[in-house]
Amino acid sequence: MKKDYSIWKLLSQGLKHHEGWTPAWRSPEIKSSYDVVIIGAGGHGLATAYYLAKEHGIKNIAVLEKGYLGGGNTARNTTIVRSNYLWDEAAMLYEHSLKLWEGLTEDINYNVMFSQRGVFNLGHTLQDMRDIERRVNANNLNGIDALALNAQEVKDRIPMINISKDTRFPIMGASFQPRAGVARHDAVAWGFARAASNYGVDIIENCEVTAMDIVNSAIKGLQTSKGYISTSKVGCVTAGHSSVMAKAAGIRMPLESHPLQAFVSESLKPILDTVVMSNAVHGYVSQSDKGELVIGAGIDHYTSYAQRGSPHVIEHTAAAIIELFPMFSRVRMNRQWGGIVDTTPDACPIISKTKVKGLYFNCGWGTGGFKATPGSGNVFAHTIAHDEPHPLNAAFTLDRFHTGHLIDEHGAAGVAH
Amino acid sequence: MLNSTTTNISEFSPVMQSPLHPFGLTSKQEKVNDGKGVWANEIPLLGYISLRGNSQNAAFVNAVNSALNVALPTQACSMSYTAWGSILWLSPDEWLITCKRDQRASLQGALETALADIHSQVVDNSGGYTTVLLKGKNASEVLHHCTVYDLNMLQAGKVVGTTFGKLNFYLHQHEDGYYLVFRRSFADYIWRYLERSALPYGFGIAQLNDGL
Amino acid sequence: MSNRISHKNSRVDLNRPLTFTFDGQSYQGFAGDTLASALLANGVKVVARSFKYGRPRGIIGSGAEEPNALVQIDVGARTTPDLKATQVELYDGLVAGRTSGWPSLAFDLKSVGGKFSRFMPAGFYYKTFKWPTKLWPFYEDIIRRAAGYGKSPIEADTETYDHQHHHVDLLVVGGGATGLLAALLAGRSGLKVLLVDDQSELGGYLLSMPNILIGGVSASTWSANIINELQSLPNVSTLSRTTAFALHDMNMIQAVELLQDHLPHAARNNAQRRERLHRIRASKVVLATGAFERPLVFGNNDLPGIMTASALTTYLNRYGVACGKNAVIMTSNDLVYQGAVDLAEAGITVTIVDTREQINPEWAAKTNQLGIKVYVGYGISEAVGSGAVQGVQLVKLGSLKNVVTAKGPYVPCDVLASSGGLSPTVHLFCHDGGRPQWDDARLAFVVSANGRAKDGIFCVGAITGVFALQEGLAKTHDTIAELLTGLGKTINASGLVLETDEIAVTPARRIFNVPDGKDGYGAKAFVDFQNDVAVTDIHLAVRENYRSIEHIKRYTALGFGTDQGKLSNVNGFAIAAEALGKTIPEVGTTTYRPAYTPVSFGALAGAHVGDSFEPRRYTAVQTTHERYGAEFEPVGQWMRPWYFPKPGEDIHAAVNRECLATRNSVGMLDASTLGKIDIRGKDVREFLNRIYANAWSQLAVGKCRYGLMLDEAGMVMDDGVTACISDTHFLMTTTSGGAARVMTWLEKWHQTEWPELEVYMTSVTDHWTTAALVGPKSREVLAKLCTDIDLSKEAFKFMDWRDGKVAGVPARVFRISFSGELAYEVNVDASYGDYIWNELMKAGKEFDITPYGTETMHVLRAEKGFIIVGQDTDGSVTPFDLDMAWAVGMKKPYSFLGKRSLARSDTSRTDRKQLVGLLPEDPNVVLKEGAQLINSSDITPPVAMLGHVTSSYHSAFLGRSIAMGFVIDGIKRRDEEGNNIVYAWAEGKAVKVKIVSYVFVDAEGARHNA
Amino acid sequence: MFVIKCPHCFEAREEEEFSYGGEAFVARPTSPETESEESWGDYLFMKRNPKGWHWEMWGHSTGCRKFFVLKRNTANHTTVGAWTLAEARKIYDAEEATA
Repeated sequence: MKKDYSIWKLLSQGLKHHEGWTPAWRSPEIKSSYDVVIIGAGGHGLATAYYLAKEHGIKNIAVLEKGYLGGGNTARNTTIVRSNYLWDEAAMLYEHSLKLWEGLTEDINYNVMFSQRGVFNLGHTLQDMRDIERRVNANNLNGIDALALNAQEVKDRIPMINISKDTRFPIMGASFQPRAGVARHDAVAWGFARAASNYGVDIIENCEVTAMDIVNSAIKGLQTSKGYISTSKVGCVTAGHSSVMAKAAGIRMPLESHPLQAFVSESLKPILDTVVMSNAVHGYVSQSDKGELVIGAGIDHYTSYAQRGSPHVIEHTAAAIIELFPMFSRVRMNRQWGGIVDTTPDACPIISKTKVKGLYFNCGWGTGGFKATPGSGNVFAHTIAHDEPHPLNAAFTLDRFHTGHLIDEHGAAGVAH
Repeated sequence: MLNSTTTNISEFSPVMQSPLHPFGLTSKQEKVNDGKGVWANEIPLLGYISLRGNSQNAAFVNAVNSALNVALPTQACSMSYTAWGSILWLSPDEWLITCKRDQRASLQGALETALADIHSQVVDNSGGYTTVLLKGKNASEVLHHCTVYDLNMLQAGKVVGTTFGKLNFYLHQHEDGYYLVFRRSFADYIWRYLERSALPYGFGIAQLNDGL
Repeated sequence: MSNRISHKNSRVDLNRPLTFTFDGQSYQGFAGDTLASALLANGVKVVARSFKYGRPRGIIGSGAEEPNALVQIDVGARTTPDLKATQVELYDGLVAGRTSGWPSLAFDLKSVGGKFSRFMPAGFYYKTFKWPTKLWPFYEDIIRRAAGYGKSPIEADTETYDHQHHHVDLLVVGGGATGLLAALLAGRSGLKVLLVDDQSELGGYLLSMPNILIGGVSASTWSANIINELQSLPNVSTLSRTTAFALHDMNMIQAVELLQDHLPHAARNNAQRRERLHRIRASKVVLATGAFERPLVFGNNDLPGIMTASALTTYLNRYGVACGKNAVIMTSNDLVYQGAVDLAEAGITVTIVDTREQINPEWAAKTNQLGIKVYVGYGISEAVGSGAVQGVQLVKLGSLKNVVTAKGPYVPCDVLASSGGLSPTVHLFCHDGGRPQWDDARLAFVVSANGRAKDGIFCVGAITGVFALQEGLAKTHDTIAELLTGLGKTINASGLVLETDEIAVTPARRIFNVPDGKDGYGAKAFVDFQNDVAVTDIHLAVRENYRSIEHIKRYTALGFGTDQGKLSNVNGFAIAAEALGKTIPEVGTTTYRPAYTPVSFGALAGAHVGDSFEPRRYTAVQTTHERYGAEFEPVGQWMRPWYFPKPGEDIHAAVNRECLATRNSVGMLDASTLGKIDIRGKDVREFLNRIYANAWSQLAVGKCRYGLMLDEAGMVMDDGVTACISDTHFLMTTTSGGAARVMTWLEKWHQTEWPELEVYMTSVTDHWTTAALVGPKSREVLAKLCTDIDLSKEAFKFMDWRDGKVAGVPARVFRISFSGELAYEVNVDASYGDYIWNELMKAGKEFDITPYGTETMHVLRAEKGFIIVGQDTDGSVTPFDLDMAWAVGMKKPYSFLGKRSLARSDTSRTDRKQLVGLLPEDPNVVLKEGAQLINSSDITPPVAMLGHVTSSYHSAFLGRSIAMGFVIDGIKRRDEEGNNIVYAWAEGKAVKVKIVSYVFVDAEGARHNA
Repeated sequence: MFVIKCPHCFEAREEEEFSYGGEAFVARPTSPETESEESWGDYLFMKRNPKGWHWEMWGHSTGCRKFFVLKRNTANHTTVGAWTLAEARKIYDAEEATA
């Protein structure tokens, strides 16, 4: 893969009015046949294609995107990256991802601005603190960096935070993962697109899959808005729209698509140099490189594909942020938006074969998909290439919803993503 | 028996406290005047009876009507005012009866007797609720800070269950003001919220006329 | 230097001077000024430095569209960052600061880097700062310091906010000419109308064009007449300083009203809010939101002194500020001419550069009359100046194509304005899914008047692309007539004359980016000022295949500023379209997201902060608990006493004392928060059989039973004791935090699946105060207050309940125990709750009765091996995992909730994690709750985990530590000597622990049966 | 931010008065013990989750506390109506029969 993004290239192009830059990714004509087709050119889909090409030597790959690449949840999240999950299966998967994040800028020669500024998960009740202790200990035993902090230790690291005991949900402490952080969401999609394209992957934008050609429980091809494509392997990575794709394949998924809203403030001078998450009050906040406070809300309770939610959810989250940081009351919301998140009953993803041969699903990331982008793509590529799950995603089957072997981050960790 | 309130109290002097007792409203009350836009006070220690039954069942309705000597409101969101209190429609099979505290036992007894063979539920909930009367020229404005309900739709004789801040309450309007009926444990939140919402208009504790 | 002129229609009161400071300098303005108009009046040109290149920037607009003049207002707890000077109303003593420029506005360090701006095109950071990887935090720190505008306050906000809900027939957004007319026509028909407008006074752009005659009277008279009539209509309300910033599903509009920011500090009222968020549910909405003028894009178009033509006019007419003495106005259309005439009449030298081949003959005549020089067919290729505009270089434009055909003259000036046409303010229309259409004749994204009539949304005025006033008023009349007809009402326009003296408009030139004849190598031409996005950046994005407009926007940051691209978006789309070889509608628009203009977190939160953030629920005994010095623990919404420290005691000392007092004599717990549900009907036993895992068919009247509730996945969701009051009447208790969830759960199953079962449920949680009297002396205490219940061991057994009187109050007494002690739960009408508590305390005095809280309750129940749902369970635990097969009635005929799930292959494994007791080898070590249990003290990650510690305490009664937790296959291991040792890992240490039974005290039950 | 007309209170009320109750008419198997692991798991967890018209349950939490059925388009948040469980069942069954 050519790695031509560098300060030297930038300087030399600067002298030439930047006219020598070539497309970050190719936009080829669609072919009639591919070895593997990935549906969905979000971060996960593009990462899958990249690793299929890079690590599994498959070159004849298409990524189909009904809109523009990176335009779904990749472009609509609060960019938090962490791996401090409770259960082994989840922790190992996210830790695999975090390790990939740590080398991603170099690997794909695109600055994804992965900023390891640490993530605090606040605890507000005695039970929160028990859960934090449990999770931190599990993390440490799994080799994942994590600290349990008391309220004063939180205050020492985040001087702006309000640890008064008189608030409705006093901060009693937090878990802290130093290696966690945030990244530049668009750059992840663009970087993977460029890197995959360099390996020969065809990224086809504005191409909607309209039907799946399934014969004898095996995938034969896809009907798309740009014509029919024959292929024997299809990886479906369509996040909030996974149920729609599953329906096209005649399968049902344990998914519900909900609005997840977020907003950013106007741009401020540096004020918050870490990421603060509170599940109890439903508010997540960090400050972007541009200076905006990036704030995530809880999900709206109803299902929706409309990429918008109800305003009282945003209002509540603004109140939650003020509870944590009373000085932000006069800071102003500049822009709000909504994504569509596909939630599962156990708050863990599905990275799985299906009963249709050659059809694989990677979905159900709920509110936590962004952080998993490289890891998800990496293990999903393995699953598609070998028709067998990677050891790290072996537990994330569809089958668990029948056997009862859930990976209950929901019930157990009580931690939002 | 639990349903009896006629207790011979020789060595004990039981004292009742209403849910808003900690706010000491009695000592703060004053005669309503034009100086403040919002007036409120608790109507303490009423009797509350929860009644459930099928309003499509004529036997049930007849039994209730005869026991209470008033027509059970069966229209959605309707209510009846009676000599002894009121009956609030809460749902097609649920009502809240309010009365003077000393009439609660006899009303409940009458209902239980009349409904003995009819599928229904009669429960004393007197400790569980209270009522606040809200009035003044800015009363509806202040309520619009507290509830999502459209008060334009709240004609007299109507009762609605809706939001108060992040909790719920029942609301009706009668003669001189709004009646806010809510659970005992909500009292602290609701009263403080009301005080805060009323602040810009001026808030006073209204002297109560006797009873409801 | 004062640019203030006395102007007959100015809305500024020259008799009321105000002083204010900006960037440390003191200035004078007048009542009616905005900070921007006052700064311009004082000749302040540079108000900011640009985001990326540190270029000096001045005021461009006059309202919400302003990209440059971001200021910091006020100091201390009231300091507010990033306000637009064009929207800040001036008050006496206002303190404004700059938000960019370091070390000063005059010299910004970034401008040094800005000299190398050619090396910092769009997205340059994606290509660099990558090597070496470990230095990225260092690079990032520099980037962060360079970014950001204003400073967040660092003190808590001392002002307050609230919400107000409105339900109206019609909401009119915008108080300009068409909005006023719409509100009046609708108001006359009797509709309940609310009009909101963001300005300090109604009138909209009429305030900037006071000389136009409407119906023969001046615009200001015309609007004053309408406003008067609106005020006389009881069914019409108006809110000024109120910005509708978001439109949600089914016409829920959020609008924020600024109540105090325009007042001098001394005039602010502490009882009043700073801002109020109005949530307006409107059956119909009329959007009269107007349009913003779009500047033309040309070289050095960001020099201070360059603004939109409408801003130049507004400052003159509304604020009496002449922004220069020698003005050049470049235009593609007729819209600038009236303003130019006004400027000339005010004594300012005006030159017009009209990009069109032909200009409107009527305007030609007027300008000629006033000595205004008009360059026809010319454009400005580049503005010239150092620190401020000093002149412009003209070029002759091609007649058909936007190319340079010849160099034109240089024209000196001290202010430069431009107009590329109008961009309708379609934001609200699009927030919930509406889309604007490109109108090639009007060169604008417009919406049609009734394009969303089915949603109840109607549009009038400039938003529809109707830019002429007379046409706008006429169409407003027609649109409101249509709206009213739909409601069965008729329009009444009597007395309203809607003709104006406007000069008819001639076509505009289709031009966005004025060519400079240098193939893009000329001076930087900015599209988005706030984010320093130049034309070349858009070209670069397209070259690199960021071809979707969303990609272009995101790659360049076009429109991502706090102005949300109000001036820049359409220019950006047009320039992108040209680079892509597409039409503008093919390129499309980006999505419009709330907020239309920024809104404070405080306003969004409203009153839901502090005490009102989430409800706190209290029991009837609260004041007494406080008197006894309780510390409180939130449990769900409830506040429960946690422990009752005596002076000098910490939590451990208090809890040890409370535990011993209870085990050895008597203690008392306020258990009122437990959920209580009264259930009646002939099918109540069957209902409970289905809801609970246990069986309820045989429970006798007068008896109680512990019940375990599962969800459909077989996992424990709640528990509690339920009493049989009669064959058709049960009283269920639930956990404190789970009461509402359980009540809904019961109703849901009854209403949806089992409506045939004759049961009714009513919550009586709040009705009862429950005082749990616990300990060997509890019988003696109760006996002092209760004579009508036979309290003897034989007559009133463990798990019985009785009605009687306690301290003269009717009471229901349950002989149940969550501690393993002899115990009575005394339930009374909560009105008597505080009374009964205090009577029990008095009666127990001789036994040193000790009130205790949740912490002691937890210790006592753990000593007895009782679980707490939510602490010892986590939603992934079955009754069998809890070793509670005794609470599962597998033989019940109806397949109770969760039963089938227990038989799933994973759920039915016998080697799952199971609840056990844990004893640390060292009795003085109290395990950390949340410690992970492992097989060996050798820690080399990854270490296999067996389970975790759920509950752990020092037991004062046993004189040692105890714990409960889950261990894989724990029940088997518990009984296998040699296999029953594990290690608890927490805080970096492994502690040796023995797996034992979870019952530590009185396994045979002698105490509770006493 | 929806307005929902409660079929019991007969009045249009704000979304905040209601709570969402998931897909409507997910019938509990009449004989759970005879269900296969797969069919029981489907009942527990599998959802239609359609993009488009959705029959869903809502509860009028702050009002009459009744569950009812709303037919709502998840793609654009329009609704066609809200009915009591019994009324909705008939319309739903008729719709399913023709689907």
